[in-house]
Amino acid sequence: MSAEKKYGRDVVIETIARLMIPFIQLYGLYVMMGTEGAGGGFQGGTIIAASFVLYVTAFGITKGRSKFPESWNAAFKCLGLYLYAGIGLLCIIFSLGVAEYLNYAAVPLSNIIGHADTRALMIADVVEIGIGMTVMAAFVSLFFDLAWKEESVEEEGGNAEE
Amino acid sequence: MKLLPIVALISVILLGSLFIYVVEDVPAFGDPYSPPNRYIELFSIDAEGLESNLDAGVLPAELRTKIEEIGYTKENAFPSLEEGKYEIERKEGEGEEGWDVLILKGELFYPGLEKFYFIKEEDTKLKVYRYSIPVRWEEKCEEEMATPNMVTAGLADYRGYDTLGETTVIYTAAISVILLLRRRGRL
Amino acid sequence: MIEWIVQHIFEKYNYWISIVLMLIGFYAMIAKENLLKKLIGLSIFQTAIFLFYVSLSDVGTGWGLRFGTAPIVWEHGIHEGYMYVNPLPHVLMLTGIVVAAATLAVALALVIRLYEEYGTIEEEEIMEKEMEIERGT
Amino acid sequence: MLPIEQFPVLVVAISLLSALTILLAGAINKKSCFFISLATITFQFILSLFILRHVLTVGTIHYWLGGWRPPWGIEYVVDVLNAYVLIIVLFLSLLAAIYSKRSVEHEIGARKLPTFYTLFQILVTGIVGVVVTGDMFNLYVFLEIASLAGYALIAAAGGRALRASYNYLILGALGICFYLLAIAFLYSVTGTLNMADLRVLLPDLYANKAVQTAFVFAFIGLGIKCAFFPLHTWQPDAYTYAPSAISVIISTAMAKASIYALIRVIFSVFTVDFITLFAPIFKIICWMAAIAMIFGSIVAIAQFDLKRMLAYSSIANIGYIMLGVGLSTSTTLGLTPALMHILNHALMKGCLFMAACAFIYKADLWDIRGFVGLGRKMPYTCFAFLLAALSMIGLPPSVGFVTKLYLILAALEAGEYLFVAVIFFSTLLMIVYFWHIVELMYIRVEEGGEKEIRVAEAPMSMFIPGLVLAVLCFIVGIIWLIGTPLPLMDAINSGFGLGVVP
Repeated sequence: MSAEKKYGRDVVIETIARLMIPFIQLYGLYVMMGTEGAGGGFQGGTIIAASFVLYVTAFGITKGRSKFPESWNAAFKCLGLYLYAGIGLLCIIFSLGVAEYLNYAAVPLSNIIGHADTRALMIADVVEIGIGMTVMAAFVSLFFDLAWKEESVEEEGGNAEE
Repeated sequence: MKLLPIVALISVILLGSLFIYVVEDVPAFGDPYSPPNRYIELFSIDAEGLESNLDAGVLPAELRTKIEEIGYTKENAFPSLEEGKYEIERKEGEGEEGWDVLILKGELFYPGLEKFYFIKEEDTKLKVYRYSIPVRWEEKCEEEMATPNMVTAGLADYRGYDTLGETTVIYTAAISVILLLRRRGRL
Repeated sequence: MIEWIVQHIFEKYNYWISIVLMLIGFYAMIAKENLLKKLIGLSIFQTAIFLFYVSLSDVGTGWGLRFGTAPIVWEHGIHEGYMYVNPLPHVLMLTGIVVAAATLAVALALVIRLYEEYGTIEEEEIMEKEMEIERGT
Repeated sequence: MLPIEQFPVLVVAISLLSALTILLAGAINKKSCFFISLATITFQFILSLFILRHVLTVGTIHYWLGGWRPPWGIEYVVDVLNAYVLIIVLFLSLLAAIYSKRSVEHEIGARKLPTFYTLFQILVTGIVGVVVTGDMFNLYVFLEIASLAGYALIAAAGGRALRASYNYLILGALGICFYLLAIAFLYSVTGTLNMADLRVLLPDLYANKAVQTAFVFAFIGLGIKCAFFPLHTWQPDAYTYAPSAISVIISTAMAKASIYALIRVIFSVFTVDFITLFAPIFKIICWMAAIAMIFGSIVAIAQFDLKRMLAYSSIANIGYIMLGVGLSTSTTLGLTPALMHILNHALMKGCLFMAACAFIYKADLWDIRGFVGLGRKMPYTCFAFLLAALSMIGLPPSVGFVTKLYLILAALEAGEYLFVAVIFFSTLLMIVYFWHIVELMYIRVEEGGEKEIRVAEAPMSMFIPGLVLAVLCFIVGIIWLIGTPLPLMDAINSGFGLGVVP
């Protein structure tokens, strides 16, 4: 914990970050899933990733790493794309090879709620979330990898510019 | 004297002159009827009483053969203009008087008609246009995917495959950076 | 002449702005020796292309006669004098922006590795050090 | 049962899903990565064979992704050219994957295996995506996927590969930006992104300056990606310092996919009519190709590093392909020599790179001068190298001979006797540099005991793919000479409006 002593901990910054991070993440989720307004998976995922960046700047990178460990990160990255590409493949499988890849209307749900609503549901709740998950995990992992050198733990705080 | 700045300057001048050369044919800023935004002209043909045909809802044979001649055939996966697969609708509007040719959609889950060609009368000529992508998106987006946001609809559905590629790109970047920089952990 | 200028410069100022940015970026990419400056040039170049794409989608005149608005279908209909802008370039450029960001991330990782390896990010110095290593072995 | 129309998209989608699986499986067991990748590429290769059969018997596949009709959505079009390039690309990827098993652990370290194979699979995904698509922007996206994976994989070797990869990244990104700009100009005057649609719409707009500029940008951009002569500066370093398996796949599959994209954009989007009328570029292509052939060969002679020599030889061979492209309008052979050399060069260069990397793997031998007596130490690898080198020189009935024969026929028919001389001259130069190596390997007697190199044969997984390619060099050459696939080439030519002398 020598690093934390060296850089010190600022109560104001930590409190503000603690207050802001939930709201940023909530806003990110809203942007990610709200197809009514502007937004989408990329924007939402990036906003959520930004909340992690804020966390790291406030609490230091060691703590940030423990909040979002690598194994989770890799799983998130893959899961998002699995959702997206898998839905495409499921469309072919469910329609027994009649419908095209990514033709969301072929999902069996469309027998119940209609093709258009199925598409809306798939876009808003599956595809966008898949994109959001991948983008969020990818940006967080990019930030951690670019900002942190393993050899010298002292260089905390996100010095990416060397 | 360094070589690179000179090379760069020469290429900048070359590129700049190329850009100046092309400026005359770039569509004007904010033109709502430009090819990307509205429609593109395919050809024009002498009217010769074809209007009455169009008003009656029949596509004249001249127009059909001409359209097929330039390449919009079934072999190229474009809709065919056989009898019964299209409808013609008179359109009145500001600056846009003409006929919409509505064509039966080839899509699996949404049989129905969509705007494809637009025929406009000018002097004694009939001009045939092909609608551009946003027209279809604006018109059908609500009906086909119950999503008011056209950008989201286009991103996730009409051109959803590009978006899959784009997500793969960001995934690739993350994995690349892990490969290049990470020296710990399981990966 | 004046007509040409009005027609092709004032009415297409979007094109000129993106071109000037593009050429600045292009020059930086080719001429600069510093690896990071090259990347900055690349970013400017890409962003200029995105600007050009997005400006293609506009439908407003800019003189207040007609306005473009976000392509979101509103239940009350669209306002008088407004038109939806073209959503397609926006879709394409969302892809393009992500691609640009990904390229930049990989490039930055490469620069970090190069810095670790050679202790500098000036291209000439890196080449000198490479020569030294080659002569040494 | 799945209709075969679904296969083009499955080739891409399964590859992508498998890339994700490799990462997750690799976190648990690092050995599994290779096998998943190998199984996927084998499966893709089998699918591509089905696609070729379907295209030949039934006709072009039009596939609407997401179910949206072409101008509104994205379309996959697979005709004979696509299917042909798809098989080449996947076959070479398959061999490169087999080849990678031993070399990757040696060069990159066992710890990096999962990320390496994930990126390898994504590289294959991108290349395949480029080959099957029928949409300009989709081609951009997949080209970028393949390139990004390529940059990282080249840099994975560390050391000098980093700067090579950085240069490749800057030039590659510039090329892709130019291509994007070309799409912007095309889109601004036609309002569509679909290749078939553009082909229909463009004839009225050939005089349009935006279309002409778009052609220039697309040509330069894709020319950078496939290392055509004045734009090749990234290529030698990248090929030389990349890890072995990546040298193989980038110099064969990736380069061929880029050339495919270039041919597709030149002949399918901007047709031959446009180029002959408004952009008389074929003459320039011929000259540049001729310069590339001589320049590449001469610089290759001066190299001591075998991989670098092969990289320069690649530039010369891209020159052969582009000479075929340049002569295509003035002969009845059309694109046939160029398309032939796409396959032929992939076979020969794949085999040569595999052999060169096997020498490095086994004995750290990258310098040609150290090859004395290698022919007895590593008999199989050296034999594969010998066969491919003979094929490169043009020994009948090898593939190299077939290419040269057809190019000479094309040049004679076009009345360009100078290019015949250029082909002969570059063949002479090739003999010089390949004979030098073969002489060192087999004929030169070892002098002195301490200089003797103690090496054993490379592992099975490294020399078998090379031998397969070397034998294929001759088998495919005989098949070309018999003329079985020539109707296929004629179908492609007639699709592009080539093969008829005006």
